[in-house]
Amino acid sequence: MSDILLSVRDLEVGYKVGRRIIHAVDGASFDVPRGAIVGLVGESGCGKTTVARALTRVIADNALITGGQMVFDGRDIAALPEREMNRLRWRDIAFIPQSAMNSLDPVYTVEYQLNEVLRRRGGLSARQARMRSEELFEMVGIEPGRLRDFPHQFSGGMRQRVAIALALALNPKLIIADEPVTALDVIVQRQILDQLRELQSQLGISVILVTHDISVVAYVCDRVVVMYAGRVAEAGPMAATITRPAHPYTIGLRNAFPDLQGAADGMLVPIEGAPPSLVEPPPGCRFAPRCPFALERCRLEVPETHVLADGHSAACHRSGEADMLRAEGSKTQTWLSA
Amino acid sequence: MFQLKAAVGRILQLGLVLWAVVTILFLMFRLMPGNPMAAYIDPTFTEEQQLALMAQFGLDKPLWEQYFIYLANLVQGELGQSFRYREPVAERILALLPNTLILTFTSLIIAYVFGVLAGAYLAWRRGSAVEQAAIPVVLTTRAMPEFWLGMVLLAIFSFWLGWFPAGGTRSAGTDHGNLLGLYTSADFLSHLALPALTLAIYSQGLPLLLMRSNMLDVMKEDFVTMARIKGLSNWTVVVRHAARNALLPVMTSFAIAVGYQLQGNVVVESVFSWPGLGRELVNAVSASDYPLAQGAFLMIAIVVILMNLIADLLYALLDPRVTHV
Amino acid sequence: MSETVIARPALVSRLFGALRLPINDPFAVAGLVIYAVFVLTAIFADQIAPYDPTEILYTEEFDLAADLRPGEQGFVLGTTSLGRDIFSQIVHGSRSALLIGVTAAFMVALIGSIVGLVSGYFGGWIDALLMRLADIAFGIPFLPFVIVLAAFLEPSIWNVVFAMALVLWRDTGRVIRSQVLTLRSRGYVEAARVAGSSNLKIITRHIAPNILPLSFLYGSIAIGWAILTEASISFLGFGDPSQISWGYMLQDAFASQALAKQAYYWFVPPGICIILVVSAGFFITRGYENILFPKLGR
Amino acid sequence: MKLIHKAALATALATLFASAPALAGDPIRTIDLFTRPQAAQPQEFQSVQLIAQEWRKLGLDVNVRVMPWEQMADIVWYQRDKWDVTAWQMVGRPERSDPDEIVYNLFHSSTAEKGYNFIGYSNPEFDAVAEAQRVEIDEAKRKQLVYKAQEILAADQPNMMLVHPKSTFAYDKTVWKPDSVVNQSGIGIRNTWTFMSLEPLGDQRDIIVNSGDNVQAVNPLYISGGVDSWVTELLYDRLARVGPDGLPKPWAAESYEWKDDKTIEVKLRAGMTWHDGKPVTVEDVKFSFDAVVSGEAPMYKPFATNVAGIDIVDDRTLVFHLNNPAASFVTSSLAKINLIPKHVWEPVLEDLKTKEENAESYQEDTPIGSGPFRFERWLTNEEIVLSANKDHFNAPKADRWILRIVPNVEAALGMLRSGEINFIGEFSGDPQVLIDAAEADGDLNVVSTVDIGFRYLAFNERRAPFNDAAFRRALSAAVDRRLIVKAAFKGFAEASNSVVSPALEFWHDAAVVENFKAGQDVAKKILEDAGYTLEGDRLHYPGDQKEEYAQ
Repeated sequence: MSDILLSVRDLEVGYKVGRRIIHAVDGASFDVPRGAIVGLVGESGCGKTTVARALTRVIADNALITGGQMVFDGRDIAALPEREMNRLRWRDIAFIPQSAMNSLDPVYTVEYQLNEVLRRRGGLSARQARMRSEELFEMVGIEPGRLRDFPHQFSGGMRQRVAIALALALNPKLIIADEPVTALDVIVQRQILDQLRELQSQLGISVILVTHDISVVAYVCDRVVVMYAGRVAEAGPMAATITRPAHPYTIGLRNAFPDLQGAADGMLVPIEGAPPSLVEPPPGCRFAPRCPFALERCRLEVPETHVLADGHSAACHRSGEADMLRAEGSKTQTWLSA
Repeated sequence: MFQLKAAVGRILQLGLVLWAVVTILFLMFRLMPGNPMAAYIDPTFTEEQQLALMAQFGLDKPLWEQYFIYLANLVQGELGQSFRYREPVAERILALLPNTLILTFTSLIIAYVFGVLAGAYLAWRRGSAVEQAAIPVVLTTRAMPEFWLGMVLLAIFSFWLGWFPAGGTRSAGTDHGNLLGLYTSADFLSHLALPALTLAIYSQGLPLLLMRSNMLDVMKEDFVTMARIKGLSNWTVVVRHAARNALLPVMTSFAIAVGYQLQGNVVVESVFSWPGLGRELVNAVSASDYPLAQGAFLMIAIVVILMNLIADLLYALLDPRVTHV
Repeated sequence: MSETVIARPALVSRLFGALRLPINDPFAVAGLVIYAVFVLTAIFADQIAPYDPTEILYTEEFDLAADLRPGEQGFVLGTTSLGRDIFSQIVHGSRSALLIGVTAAFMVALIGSIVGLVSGYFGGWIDALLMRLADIAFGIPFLPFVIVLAAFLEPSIWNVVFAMALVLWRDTGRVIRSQVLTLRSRGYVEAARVAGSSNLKIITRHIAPNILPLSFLYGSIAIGWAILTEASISFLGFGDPSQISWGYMLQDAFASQALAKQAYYWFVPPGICIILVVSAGFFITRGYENILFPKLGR
Repeated sequence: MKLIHKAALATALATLFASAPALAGDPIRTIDLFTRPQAAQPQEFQSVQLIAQEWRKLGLDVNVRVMPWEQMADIVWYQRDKWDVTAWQMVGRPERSDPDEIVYNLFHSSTAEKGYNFIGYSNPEFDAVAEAQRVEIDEAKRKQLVYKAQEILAADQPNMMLVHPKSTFAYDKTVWKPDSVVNQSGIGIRNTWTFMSLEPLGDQRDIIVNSGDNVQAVNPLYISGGVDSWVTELLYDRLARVGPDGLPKPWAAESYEWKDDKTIEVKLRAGMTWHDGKPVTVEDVKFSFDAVVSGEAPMYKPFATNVAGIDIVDDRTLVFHLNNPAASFVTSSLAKINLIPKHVWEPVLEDLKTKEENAESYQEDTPIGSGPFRFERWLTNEEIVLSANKDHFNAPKADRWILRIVPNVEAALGMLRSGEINFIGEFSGDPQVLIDAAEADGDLNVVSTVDIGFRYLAFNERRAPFNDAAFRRALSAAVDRRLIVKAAFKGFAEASNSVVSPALEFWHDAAVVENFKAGQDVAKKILEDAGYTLEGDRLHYPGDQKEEYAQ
């Protein structure tokens, strides 16, 4: 049994717009080790949610996976027939949505929705399902008596716990959490993240945490994958990547967020400009138009992925000069003059 | 506390509407030019006979007094006496109401079952050729005059094919015991078929279009996507989640449709010789039988008002977001 | 493509723009074409129809020209049992349909819009009063109401219009009111008010243009309603026999036993005309489906 | 519009030439002509359209006003000086088999103020004749008087008689033996005689009849709708019945005999029983007549007011004493008053005396009569079921008589063809359709019969120019009745010029019809002779007569 639960290689996901296909994910590759929390981070529109949804193979009507592999537990789920893929769903790959309010069916009780998964997908009997539901509620810290309540009767944080309970229901190998705490206030965010972390390590589940908030990644993840304009900019162990980022984008991103741990060592500096249009992406490095360190080469050639250390890689022509980039990149005026 | 206040408000409002409708009715029938009983006073009557007749129906008193007597009688469920049939209006109306209700409900249930299923199907097959072709057809069924449709169906299925009888609720001279025996008999059902079908064809458009557009909205909701991610079967996703949610407003529209249908019955009952309230209203109006027309009108209005109320309640009942606060 | 857009007269495009007509929808276009054909027929009815629709006609042998089949004696769609030309009746029927439809639509849209505007904009007791009136109007069964009116007043197609004006403003009124409530809370209306614009000015400048498409939508639904209602009233025998309408034709046909006579040429064409005109309205409004079938329990 | 222009032009011309010594009077105002809606009365409506078209050719401006019956009745009856011309009809009822009701009530000047002479016709000569025929018991002499009355009316044309319509009925000849159908003169085959004698050919032994109208009441003391009388005539016996030939014959009475012109002796048939098994007695008969005049049955009352007293002679014999001699007594009273059981009605009438309502509002749950059919059940607006009274002295051959309410004419015909009904009791549609259907079907027999009733236009004699008999004659003559018969009635009517129907062969004066000449030229000639002038297109009064009723 390999250490790697999921290995995504050269994934391409496109949206049909008119007669054209616009690639929201254009050759993304990363690994998810077993029992790890992997943060998938980037600005909105970078393709992280598309990746997350591609992993479930439930994508928008006009979206399609045009290339690459997603090897999950030895099988390429990109190539799996729909029937077999459906067997994997929720049993092996579960999902925590951004807004539990909208993703819970308002007309059924929470118990019904748990039951639906446990019985239809997990094959449990009614009695087993009830016991499991109570167990799950206890696991996420909700009083089991509230099983009979409807979604709208829960607070935002509670609903997110319900969503976690739902995701855990069938003991999946992988949970994809798409911005699970974004809609919540900071204190609740922490509680939820703590809980997620605790349950994950307890149960040895792998988690892909999709977020735009690098501080969330820093707070909870083992590894991080930074995406930019449909490609992976940098990937690596959390500590190494956050403390020693090698891609100018990661550096910029780090500057743009307060540290969750409360140890902000400088001003918050936003990255000027906006991500490029995916209709006509820049020919070279996609970050080049906003990058303070961009060279002529960066604008023309697509950068290779350079392995910096064990499991740490970055797609930057200047990754060899990472120390310099970090030093310059931590100065505020570097980003203002760009 | 808030709910109680809302409920009291709703009931007060209902009372106000009822009172207003009753008053409008009274004035409408009483302020008509000419003697209200003109059609029933035989010219050979002497003056005393005419006055006696007027007195019998309380028409000799001043208008305001008639109004209060009318209100007082209504409160006691007394609808007056029919000029034409010389019998209590309430009795006639109660005799005819079941026929009208069963026709209304049968046709609406057919219409709603079909409309909901077809609407869900069309939403599911959005953009397909079937959908493209079906929508204008559905719109066209709403554009047909009901009596025209009824006459055409009558010509085809009764006169031409001879599959169904041409009118009434039962074969001549058959006795099915009580109403339940009648309504469950094959004889009755074959008589019910054509009028119910006519009304159903006319009514299915509303639930169908409503269901379809709701489904399209609901299908975009996150919880439907989630249901797919959960690996639930297509059927479960479409039926248990999308359709169930889309059904909510459709169900409330059912109550409102009952009210509307009751009005539409007026025409279809005449086509199919159906002994119902609508036909009675038309007869009473043509025969200037004001108490009866007034009673039939009031009965229809009460059902309409009640159904509007039920629609509100039903919405609350079916949507847990309203019930479980 | 862009040239044609530019070439379109500014007024027309502005009108279409204001009404937000779904002119990209093929059905809506079909509906507009049907409307256009019927409007033209109505306007030129005297020129198109070979006979006066109520004139009793005779054959060349001085027999009554009754119950002639299509083509016989040169009558395109044949004649009625009373010896009247069916084709001329169809043509003139468009005039009644137009008259009833448009006036009813106008009344329903106008009254409903005014009620909605006043109610939504001024709020307070005026709103409370008008909305209670709307509740009452909702409690009145429409068709029975028209029947009673038609029976009491002299038979006339205006009864239908009158009754619709009295009752059917309620739907338009309620929807427009809630629209006005939304609009009123918008920034620019608030700004205009702070800037000291008069109520009249705010209503006419800022609010009325935004509810115009809704009024138009309810108006076009009312066209269909009016035509169907008139047909029902005629069928029940409360119609106006001196004014030839399609509903009257159907009543005449059924009363004269066109079914038993298998005179399809008599009762099918008016039915088709009604269906065409009414569904044309639906096709046009189809673009507004969401407004057409608002979520209940607002 | 065009007409208004013409009128304006004519007025202008008249003013222009006013100084000239013209003899013309005012132009005649626009004449209002009332008719009921086409939906309710297609033939009437059509006739009026045709007539208006013809009258316009005379230079009259005619405005056809369509109004529902109630409104029309309200004006014509209660505002007797407020109208010009109206379409009207008299329906044929068995008791109208005696000409008295029509001849006297419609035209005698005493009924002009409030009664049936709503046209305000007043002719002393006619009054004398009408009064004389009432009391003349000698049939031959009475016939001469009735002829005389018809001649006076033909000369005066108080009404423009149009037609006696034909009643058309049909039945399934595979169900009922054609020989067993009785065609009652002036009424048609839908009559009590037919229902009693219809003989089934096969398994279907129920007479299933349709009616377009609802049954209002089944009440022997209330004259309600026409359909109701079909039922009451089957449930209740009367002392006499109007026979198939239109003349009264003994029925529950074994015989009756005039003792003098104010006394008639009646012998009751032996062995009759009520539907509840109790015997029919002379007390019941006397009670039936007393009940009618008790004040609880206002509509029947006029038919018995002439009875001064009834003596019971023995248990089968009664003697009726009349206030005045009445030639029509047997038809209009003995054949009209329903026999009702005293044991059922006495307590009811006692109770009603204390109440505001009268017996007309009283509906028995199960009406009890002694007639050829018994009451079984009544479903509101749907059907009435009667079963044959096998104990009756003239027991029906069918098992049941079922009345189905079918408001839709098309459906009625469809039902006849499918067997849902087997006897058309009412057909408001085009009779030709019925005949065509019968031809296509092969199982149906259609029978048309000239009616006692008639259709006419009533002129308001209170208002000029209708007070002028010449003007009325001209208007009447302007329209060839054959046009009405053909165009409005599709041939199912007989042209008329007499209020006494040719169906009443004995009383009908055929000469007044034959001598009637019609045509535009005839009408114009009459007008010219009477001094009416045409100025431009517009007809003017003769002499210097002014228009008194200008709008």
